[in-house]
Amino acid sequence: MEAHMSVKVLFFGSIADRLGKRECSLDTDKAMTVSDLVAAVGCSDFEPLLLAVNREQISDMGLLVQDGDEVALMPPFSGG
Amino acid sequence: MEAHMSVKVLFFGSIADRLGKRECSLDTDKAMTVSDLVAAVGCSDFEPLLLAVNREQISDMGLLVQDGDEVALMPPFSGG
Amino acid sequence: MQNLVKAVRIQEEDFSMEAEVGALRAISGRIGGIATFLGCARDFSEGRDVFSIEFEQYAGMAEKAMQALRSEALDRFDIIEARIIHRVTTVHAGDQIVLVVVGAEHRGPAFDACEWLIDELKKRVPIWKKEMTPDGDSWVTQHP
Amino acid sequence: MQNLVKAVRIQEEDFSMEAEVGALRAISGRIGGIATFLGCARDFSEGRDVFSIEFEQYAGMAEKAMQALRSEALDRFDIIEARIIHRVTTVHAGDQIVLVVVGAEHRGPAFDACEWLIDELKKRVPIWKKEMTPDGDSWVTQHP
Repeated sequence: MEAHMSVKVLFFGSIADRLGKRECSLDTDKAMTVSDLVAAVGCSDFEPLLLAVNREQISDMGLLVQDGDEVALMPPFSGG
Repeated sequence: MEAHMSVKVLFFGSIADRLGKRECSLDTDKAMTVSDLVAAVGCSDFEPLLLAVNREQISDMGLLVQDGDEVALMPPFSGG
Repeated sequence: MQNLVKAVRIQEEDFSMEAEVGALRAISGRIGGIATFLGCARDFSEGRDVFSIEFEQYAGMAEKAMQALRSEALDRFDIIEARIIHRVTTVHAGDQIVLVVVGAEHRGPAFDACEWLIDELKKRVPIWKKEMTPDGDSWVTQHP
Repeated sequence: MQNLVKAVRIQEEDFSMEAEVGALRAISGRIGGIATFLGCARDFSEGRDVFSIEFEQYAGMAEKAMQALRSEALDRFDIIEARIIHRVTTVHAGDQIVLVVVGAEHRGPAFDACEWLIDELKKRVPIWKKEMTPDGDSWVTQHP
Protein backbone atom coordinates (compact mmCIF):
# COMPACT_ATOMS: atom_id res chain seq x y z
CA MET A 1 0.00 0.00 0.00
CA GLU A 2 1.45 3.32 -1.01
CA ALA A 3 0.25 6.69 0.20
CA HIS A 4 1.02 10.17 -0.93
CA MET A 5 3.88 11.75 0.98
CA SER A 6 5.13 15.31 1.18
CA VAL A 7 8.56 16.12 2.58
CA LYS A 8 10.19 19.49 3.23
CA VAL A 9 13.87 19.59 2.25
CA LEU A 10 16.23 22.29 3.57
CA PHE A 11 19.66 23.22 2.22
CA PHE A 12 22.32 25.13 4.15
CA GLY A 13 25.62 26.90 3.64
CA SER A 14 27.62 25.93 0.58
CA ILE A 15 24.94 23.40 -0.45
CA ALA A 16 22.27 26.11 -0.65
CA ASP A 17 24.68 28.26 -2.68
CA ARG A 18 25.49 25.39 -5.06
CA LEU A 19 21.85 24.50 -5.65
CA GLY A 20 20.75 28.12 -5.76
CA LYS A 21 17.92 27.42 -3.32
CA ARG A 22 17.44 27.09 0.40
CA GLU A 23 14.53 24.67 0.42
CA CYS A 24 12.17 22.63 -1.68
CA SER A 25 9.20 20.37 -1.25
CA LEU A 26 9.33 16.77 -2.40
CA ASP A 27 6.12 14.90 -3.19
CA THR A 28 6.05 11.20 -3.92
CA ASP A 29 3.77 8.18 -3.82
CA LYS A 30 6.59 5.70 -3.18
CA ALA A 31 8.47 4.72 -0.03
CA MET A 32 11.69 6.67 0.04
CA THR A 33 14.88 6.37 2.07
CA VAL A 34 17.03 9.36 3.03
CA SER A 35 19.48 8.12 0.39
CA ASP A 36 16.69 8.18 -2.25
CA LEU A 37 15.79 11.71 -1.17
CA VAL A 38 19.39 12.92 -1.43
CA ALA A 39 19.51 11.51 -4.98
CA ALA A 40 16.13 13.04 -5.86
CA VAL A 41 17.35 16.53 -4.97
CA GLY A 42 20.58 16.01 -6.92
CA CYS A 43 23.01 15.88 -4.00
CA SER A 44 24.33 12.31 -4.23
CA ASP A 45 27.83 13.48 -5.02
CA PHE A 46 27.93 16.15 -2.30
CA GLU A 47 30.66 15.04 0.04
CA PRO A 48 30.90 15.43 2.99
CA LEU A 49 27.17 15.70 3.62
CA LEU A 50 25.50 15.88 7.03
CA LEU A 51 21.82 15.04 7.40
CA ALA A 52 19.10 15.84 9.88
CA VAL A 53 15.54 14.53 9.98
CA ASN A 54 13.14 16.64 11.99
CA ARG A 55 16.03 18.59 13.46
CA GLU A 56 17.93 15.55 14.76
CA GLN A 57 21.18 14.60 13.06
CA ILE A 58 21.09 11.09 11.55
CA SER A 59 23.73 8.87 10.00
CA ASP A 60 21.60 5.99 8.64
CA MET A 61 20.95 6.83 4.99
CA GLY A 62 18.61 3.83 4.82
CA LEU A 63 16.10 5.47 7.15
CA LEU A 64 12.62 5.71 5.60
CA VAL A 65 11.33 9.22 5.14
CA GLN A 66 7.83 9.83 6.56
CA ASP A 67 5.06 12.15 5.38
CA GLY A 68 5.57 15.62 6.86
CA ASP A 69 9.26 15.10 7.66
CA GLU A 70 11.70 18.00 7.51
CA VAL A 71 14.98 16.77 6.05
CA ALA A 72 18.07 18.99 6.10
CA LEU A 73 21.12 18.60 3.85
CA MET A 74 24.07 20.29 5.49
CA PRO A 75 27.79 20.83 4.86
CA PRO A 76 30.16 20.27 7.82
CA PHE A 77 29.47 22.70 10.63
CA SER A 78 31.83 25.60 11.23
CA GLY A 79 30.38 27.43 14.20
CA GLY A 80 32.25 28.53 17.28
CA MET B 1 87.99 32.04 58.27
CA GLU B 2 84.69 32.90 59.84
CA ALA B 3 82.90 36.20 59.53
CA HIS B 4 79.91 37.62 61.31
CA MET B 5 76.66 36.93 59.51
CA SER B 6 73.16 38.31 59.98
CA VAL B 7 70.15 36.60 58.47
CA LYS B 8 66.50 37.69 58.38
CA VAL B 9 64.07 34.82 59.01
CA LEU B 10 60.39 35.10 58.08
CA PHE B 11 57.53 32.86 59.25
CA PHE B 12 54.16 32.52 57.52
CA GLY B 13 50.69 31.13 58.09
CA SER B 14 50.38 28.38 60.67
CA ILE B 15 54.12 28.51 61.39
CA ALA B 16 53.93 32.16 62.42
CA ASP B 17 50.92 31.34 64.61
CA ARG B 18 52.73 28.39 66.22
CA LEU B 19 55.86 30.40 66.98
CA GLY B 20 53.92 33.50 67.95
CA LYS B 21 56.10 35.66 65.70
CA ARG B 22 56.34 36.60 62.05
CA GLU B 23 60.05 37.20 61.81
CA CYS B 24 63.34 37.20 63.64
CA SER B 25 66.97 38.04 63.03
CA LEU B 26 69.64 35.40 63.36
CA ASP B 27 73.24 36.39 64.03
CA THR B 28 76.09 33.94 63.95
CA ASP B 29 79.82 33.68 63.44
CA LYS B 30 79.73 30.15 62.03
CA ALA B 31 78.90 28.80 58.58
CA MET B 32 75.27 27.69 58.62
CA THR B 33 73.17 25.59 56.27
CA VAL B 34 69.45 26.10 55.78
CA SER B 35 68.98 22.96 57.85
CA ASP B 36 71.04 24.48 60.70
CA LEU B 37 68.95 27.64 60.48
CA VAL B 38 65.68 25.69 60.65
CA ALA B 39 66.97 23.94 63.78
CA ALA B 40 68.19 27.24 65.27
CA VAL B 41 64.70 28.77 65.06
CA GLY B 42 63.13 25.62 66.53
CA CYS B 43 61.30 24.38 63.42
CA SER B 44 63.11 21.06 62.76
CA ASP B 45 59.96 19.05 63.45
CA PHE B 46 57.68 21.28 61.36
CA GLU B 47 56.44 19.05 58.56
CA PRO B 48 55.71 19.76 55.76
CA LEU B 49 57.95 22.79 55.58
CA LEU B 50 58.61 24.88 52.48
CA LEU B 51 61.66 27.12 52.27
CA ALA B 52 62.65 30.18 50.30
CA VAL B 53 65.97 31.99 50.27
CA ASN B 54 65.84 35.54 48.99
CA ARG B 55 62.30 34.96 47.69
CA GLU B 56 63.16 31.90 45.60
CA GLN B 57 61.86 28.54 46.74
CA ILE B 58 64.64 26.04 47.47
CA SER B 59 64.68 22.34 48.25
CA ASP B 60 68.34 21.77 49.18
CA MET B 61 68.52 22.00 52.97
CA GLY B 62 72.31 21.77 52.70
CA LEU B 63 72.54 25.19 51.04
CA LEU B 64 74.83 27.57 52.93
CA VAL B 65 73.16 30.68 54.24
CA GLN B 66 74.90 33.94 53.33
CA ASP B 67 75.15 37.22 55.24
CA GLY B 68 72.10 39.38 54.49
CA ASP B 69 69.96 36.51 53.25
CA GLU B 70 66.21 36.52 53.76
CA VAL B 71 65.08 32.99 54.62
CA ALA B 72 61.36 32.15 54.74
CA LEU B 73 59.82 29.17 56.55
CA MET B 74 56.44 28.43 55.02
CA PRO B 75 53.64 25.89 55.41
CA PRO B 76 52.18 24.40 52.17
CA PHE B 77 50.57 27.09 50.01
CA SER B 78 46.80 27.30 49.82
CA GLY B 79 46.13 30.20 47.47
CA GLY B 80 43.76 30.17 44.53
CA MET C 1 18.46 44.14 28.11
CA GLN C 2 19.14 40.61 27.05
CA ASN C 3 17.17 37.71 28.32
CA LEU C 4 19.74 36.29 30.69
CA VAL C 5 17.19 33.79 31.98
CA LYS C 6 17.96 31.44 29.10
CA ALA C 7 21.23 29.61 29.68
CA VAL C 8 21.51 28.63 25.99
CA ARG C 9 20.98 31.22 23.31
CA ILE C 10 21.65 31.99 19.67
CA GLN C 11 21.35 35.69 19.02
CA GLU C 12 22.41 38.47 16.69
CA GLU C 13 23.30 40.98 19.39
CA ASP C 14 26.50 41.07 21.38
CA PHE C 15 26.72 39.57 24.88
CA SER C 16 28.42 40.58 28.12
CA MET C 17 30.79 38.05 29.66
CA GLU C 18 30.38 39.65 33.08
CA ALA C 19 26.58 39.49 32.87
CA GLU C 20 26.64 35.83 31.78
CA VAL C 21 29.06 34.85 34.54
CA GLY C 22 26.88 36.76 37.01
CA ALA C 23 23.75 34.94 35.81
CA LEU C 24 25.53 31.59 36.18
CA ARG C 25 26.76 32.40 39.67
CA ALA C 26 23.25 33.47 40.72
CA ILE C 27 22.11 29.86 40.22
CA SER C 28 24.02 28.47 43.20
CA GLY C 29 26.24 29.60 46.05
CA ARG C 30 28.10 26.29 45.83
CA ILE C 31 29.99 27.38 42.70
CA GLY C 32 33.68 27.80 43.58
CA GLY C 33 35.30 27.56 40.14
CA ILE C 34 34.18 29.02 36.84
CA ALA C 35 35.83 28.19 33.53
CA THR C 36 34.93 30.19 30.46
CA PHE C 37 35.78 30.17 26.80
CA LEU C 38 35.32 33.26 24.66
CA GLY C 39 35.75 32.96 20.92
CA CYS C 40 36.20 36.17 18.99
CA ALA C 41 36.99 37.26 15.45
CA ARG C 42 40.69 37.72 14.89
CA ASP C 43 42.41 40.56 13.14
CA PHE C 44 42.08 39.33 9.57
CA SER C 45 44.75 41.62 8.22
CA GLU C 46 47.53 39.24 9.20
CA GLY C 47 48.01 36.78 6.39
CA ARG C 48 44.46 36.46 5.19
CA ASP C 49 42.33 39.22 3.74
CA VAL C 50 38.89 38.89 5.25
CA PHE C 51 36.56 41.86 5.57
CA SER C 52 34.06 40.12 7.81
CA ILE C 53 32.51 36.76 8.70
CA GLU C 54 28.84 35.93 8.24
CA PHE C 55 27.20 33.22 10.31
CA GLU C 56 24.24 31.12 9.21
CA GLN C 57 22.31 28.72 11.43
CA TYR C 58 19.67 26.04 10.99
CA ALA C 59 17.24 28.05 13.07
CA GLY C 60 15.04 25.17 14.12
CA MET C 61 17.90 22.94 15.16
CA ALA C 62 20.96 24.93 16.28
CA GLU C 63 19.68 26.16 19.65
CA LYS C 64 18.09 22.76 20.29
CA ALA C 65 21.45 21.07 19.64
CA MET C 66 23.13 23.52 22.03
CA GLN C 67 20.52 22.78 24.70
CA ALA C 68 21.19 19.05 24.25
CA LEU C 69 24.94 19.71 24.68
CA ARG C 70 24.31 21.61 27.93
CA SER C 71 22.17 18.77 29.28
CA GLU C 72 24.75 16.20 28.32
CA ALA C 73 27.52 18.25 29.98
CA LEU C 74 25.49 18.49 33.19
CA ASP C 75 25.14 14.68 33.16
CA ARG C 76 28.71 13.89 32.14
CA PHE C 77 30.67 16.24 34.39
CA ASP C 78 30.54 17.12 38.07
CA ILE C 79 29.41 20.67 37.36
CA ILE C 80 26.60 22.84 38.67
CA GLU C 81 25.64 25.02 35.72
CA ALA C 82 26.64 25.80 32.14
CA ARG C 83 25.75 28.57 29.72
CA ILE C 84 26.34 28.74 25.95
CA ILE C 85 25.78 31.85 23.85
CA HIS C 86 26.51 31.96 20.11
CA ARG C 87 26.03 34.97 17.89
CA VAL C 88 24.71 34.51 14.36
CA THR C 89 25.28 37.73 12.50
CA THR C 90 28.04 39.47 10.55
CA VAL C 91 31.15 39.99 12.66
CA HIS C 92 34.29 42.04 12.16
CA ALA C 93 37.78 41.86 13.67
CA GLY C 94 37.58 41.94 17.47
CA ASP C 95 33.90 41.04 17.72
CA GLN C 96 32.74 38.42 20.18
CA ILE C 97 31.31 35.24 18.61
CA VAL C 98 30.76 32.52 21.19
CA LEU C 99 30.86 32.19 24.96
CA VAL C 100 30.81 29.06 27.12
CA VAL C 101 30.63 29.45 30.91
CA VAL C 102 30.79 26.50 33.29
CA GLY C 103 30.45 26.62 37.07
CA ALA C 104 31.43 23.79 39.40
CA GLU C 105 32.44 23.26 43.00
CA HIS C 106 35.98 22.51 41.84
CA ARG C 107 38.01 23.61 38.87
CA GLY C 108 38.85 20.27 37.20
CA PRO C 109 35.34 19.42 36.03
CA ALA C 110 34.70 23.09 35.13
CA PHE C 111 37.67 23.08 32.73
CA ASP C 112 36.84 19.64 31.33
CA ALA C 113 33.21 20.52 30.66
CA CYS C 114 34.03 23.93 29.17
CA GLU C 115 36.52 22.49 26.68
CA TRP C 116 34.20 19.57 25.87
CA LEU C 117 31.30 21.97 25.23
CA ILE C 118 33.15 24.16 22.75
CA ASP C 119 34.68 21.11 21.01
CA GLU C 120 31.28 19.41 20.68
CA LEU C 121 29.53 22.64 19.70
CA LYS C 122 31.80 22.82 16.68
CA LYS C 123 30.95 19.22 15.77
CA ARG C 124 27.25 19.08 16.55
CA VAL C 125 25.65 22.50 16.20
CA PRO C 126 24.42 23.44 12.70
CA ILE C 127 26.07 26.82 12.32
CA TRP C 128 28.23 27.81 9.35
CA LYS C 129 30.60 30.66 8.74
CA LYS C 130 31.32 32.37 5.45
CA GLU C 131 34.33 34.65 5.05
CA MET C 132 33.99 37.79 2.95
CA THR C 133 37.23 38.35 1.05
CA PRO C 134 38.39 40.62 -1.80
CA ASP C 135 38.04 37.60 -4.11
CA GLY C 136 34.47 36.86 -3.07
CA ASP C 137 32.74 34.89 -0.36
CA SER C 138 34.05 31.58 0.88
CA TRP C 139 32.43 29.04 3.22
CA VAL C 140 34.64 27.72 5.98
CA THR C 141 34.59 23.95 5.92
CA GLN C 142 36.90 23.11 8.79
CA HIS C 143 36.30 23.37 12.50
CA PRO C 144 39.87 23.51 13.88
CA MET D 1 40.46 52.70 38.64
CA GLN D 2 42.68 49.68 38.85
CA ASN D 3 46.04 49.56 37.19
CA LEU D 4 45.13 47.25 34.33
CA VAL D 5 48.56 47.80 32.80
CA LYS D 6 50.05 45.12 35.03
CA ALA D 7 49.16 41.64 33.77
CA VAL D 8 50.06 40.03 37.11
CA ARG D 9 48.74 41.52 40.33
CA ILE D 10 48.09 40.74 43.96
CA GLN D 11 45.62 43.19 45.42
CA GLU D 12 43.07 43.69 48.16
CA GLU D 13 40.36 45.21 45.98
CA ASP D 14 37.97 43.32 43.76
CA PHE D 15 38.60 42.95 40.01
CA SER D 16 36.40 43.02 36.92
CA MET D 17 36.56 40.00 34.66
CA GLU D 18 35.32 42.04 31.71
CA ALA D 19 38.00 44.69 32.25
CA GLU D 20 40.76 42.07 32.53
CA VAL D 21 39.60 40.26 29.39
CA GLY D 22 39.41 43.61 27.61
CA ALA D 23 42.95 44.50 28.70
CA LEU D 24 44.19 41.13 27.46
CA ARG D 25 42.45 41.49 24.11
CA ALA D 26 43.90 44.98 23.64
CA ILE D 27 47.38 43.39 23.47
CA SER D 28 46.83 41.74 20.10
CA GLY D 29 44.25 41.44 17.36
CA ARG D 30 45.46 37.91 16.69
CA ILE D 31 43.71 36.54 19.79
CA GLY D 32 40.85 34.26 18.68
CA GLY D 33 40.28 32.19 21.81
CA ILE D 34 40.27 33.24 25.44
CA ALA D 35 40.09 30.78 28.32
CA THR D 36 39.51 32.07 31.81
CA PHE D 37 39.31 30.65 35.30
CA LEU D 38 37.54 32.53 38.06
CA GLY D 39 37.82 31.20 41.60
CA CYS D 40 35.34 32.52 44.12
CA ALA D 41 34.35 31.87 47.71
CA ARG D 42 31.60 29.32 47.99
CA ASP D 43 28.50 29.52 50.11
CA PHE D 44 29.99 28.24 53.37
CA SER D 45 26.62 27.40 54.90
CA GLU D 46 26.45 24.05 53.15
CA GLY D 47 28.21 21.49 55.30
CA ARG D 48 30.92 23.68 56.75
CA ASP D 49 30.45 26.68 58.98
CA VAL D 50 32.85 29.34 57.77
CA PHE D 51 32.18 33.02 58.32
CA SER D 52 34.92 34.25 56.02
CA ILE D 53 38.35 33.43 54.59
CA GLU D 54 41.47 35.51 55.20
CA PHE D 55 44.36 35.43 52.78
CA GLU D 56 47.99 36.01 53.70
CA GLN D 57 50.83 36.38 51.23
CA TYR D 58 54.61 36.51 51.32
CA ALA D 59 54.55 40.05 49.96
CA GLY D 60 58.05 40.06 48.52
CA MET D 61 57.69 36.72 46.78
CA ALA D 62 54.08 35.98 45.81
CA GLU D 63 53.70 38.43 42.93
CA LYS D 64 57.21 37.57 41.73
CA ALA D 65 56.26 33.87 41.68
CA MET D 66 53.12 34.71 39.72
CA GLN D 67 55.15 36.73 37.22
CA ALA D 68 57.49 33.75 36.79
CA LEU D 69 54.47 31.52 36.15
CA ARG D 70 53.16 33.87 33.48
CA SER D 71 56.57 33.95 31.76
CA GLU D 72 56.84 30.18 31.89
CA ALA D 73 53.32 29.80 30.45
CA LEU D 74 54.19 32.15 27.57
CA ASP D 75 57.24 29.96 26.83
CA ARG D 76 55.54 26.59 27.29
CA PHE D 77 52.28 27.12 25.43
CA ASP D 78 51.36 28.57 22.05
CA ILE D 79 49.57 31.52 23.60
CA ILE D 80 49.71 35.27 23.07
CA GLU D 81 49.03 36.75 26.50
CA ALA D 82 48.12 35.74 30.05
CA ARG D 83 46.90 37.66 33.08
CA ILE D 84 46.76 36.53 36.72
CA ILE D 85 45.02 38.49 39.47
CA HIS D 86 44.82 37.21 43.06
CA ARG D 87 43.12 39.02 45.90
CA VAL D 88 44.69 38.96 49.36
CA THR D 89 42.10 40.20 51.80
CA THR D 90 39.16 38.85 53.80
CA VAL D 91 36.48 37.35 51.56
CA HIS D 92 32.94 36.21 52.18
CA ALA D 93 30.60 33.87 50.33
CA GLY D 94 30.30 34.87 46.70
CA ASP D 95 33.40 37.06 46.60
CA GLN D 96 35.89 36.76 43.77
CA ILE D 97 39.33 35.45 44.77
CA VAL D 98 41.45 34.67 41.73
CA LEU D 99 41.28 35.19 37.97
CA VAL D 100 43.41 33.68 35.22
CA VAL D 101 42.89 34.88 31.64
CA VAL D 102 44.73 33.38 28.67
CA GLY D 103 44.50 34.51 25.06
CA ALA D 104 45.70 32.46 22.09
CA GLU D 105 45.08 32.15 18.39
CA HIS D 106 43.38 28.82 19.02
CA ARG D 107 41.51 27.39 21.95
CA GLY D 108 43.56 24.27 22.77
CA PRO D 109 46.66 26.07 24.06
CA ALA D 110 44.46 28.70 25.79
CA PHE D 111 42.70 25.99 27.83
CA ASP D 112 45.93 24.10 28.55
CA ALA D 113 47.77 27.21 29.73
CA CYS D 114 44.85 28.47 31.82
CA GLU D 115 44.49 25.16 33.69
CA TRP D 116 48.27 24.85 34.08
CA LEU D 117 48.50 28.38 35.50
CA ILE D 118 45.88 27.88 38.20
CA ASP D 119 47.28 24.44 39.08
CA GLU D 120 50.83 25.79 39.36
CA LEU D 121 49.70 28.93 41.18
CA LYS D 122 48.35 26.74 43.95
CA LYS D 123 51.67 24.85 44.14
CA ARG D 124 54.18 27.66 43.70
CA VAL D 125 52.74 30.96 44.93
CA PRO D 126 53.20 31.73 48.65
CA ILE D 127 49.64 32.58 49.58
CA TRP D 128 47.77 30.97 52.47
CA LYS D 129 44.13 30.93 53.44
CA LYS D 130 42.70 30.79 56.92
CA GLU D 131 39.05 29.96 57.51
CA MET D 132 37.15 31.76 60.25
CA THR D 133 34.75 29.34 61.90
CA PRO D 134 32.55 29.30 65.03
CA ASP D 135 35.26 27.13 66.68
CA GLY D 136 38.08 29.52 65.85
CA ASP D 137 40.43 30.12 62.97
CA SER D 138 41.89 27.30 60.93
CA TRP D 139 44.64 27.36 58.30
CA VAL D 140 43.86 25.49 55.11
CA THR D 141 46.68 23.07 54.38
CA GLN D 142 45.48 21.45 51.19
CA HIS D 143 45.35 22.85 47.69
CA PRO D 144 42.74 20.60 46.02
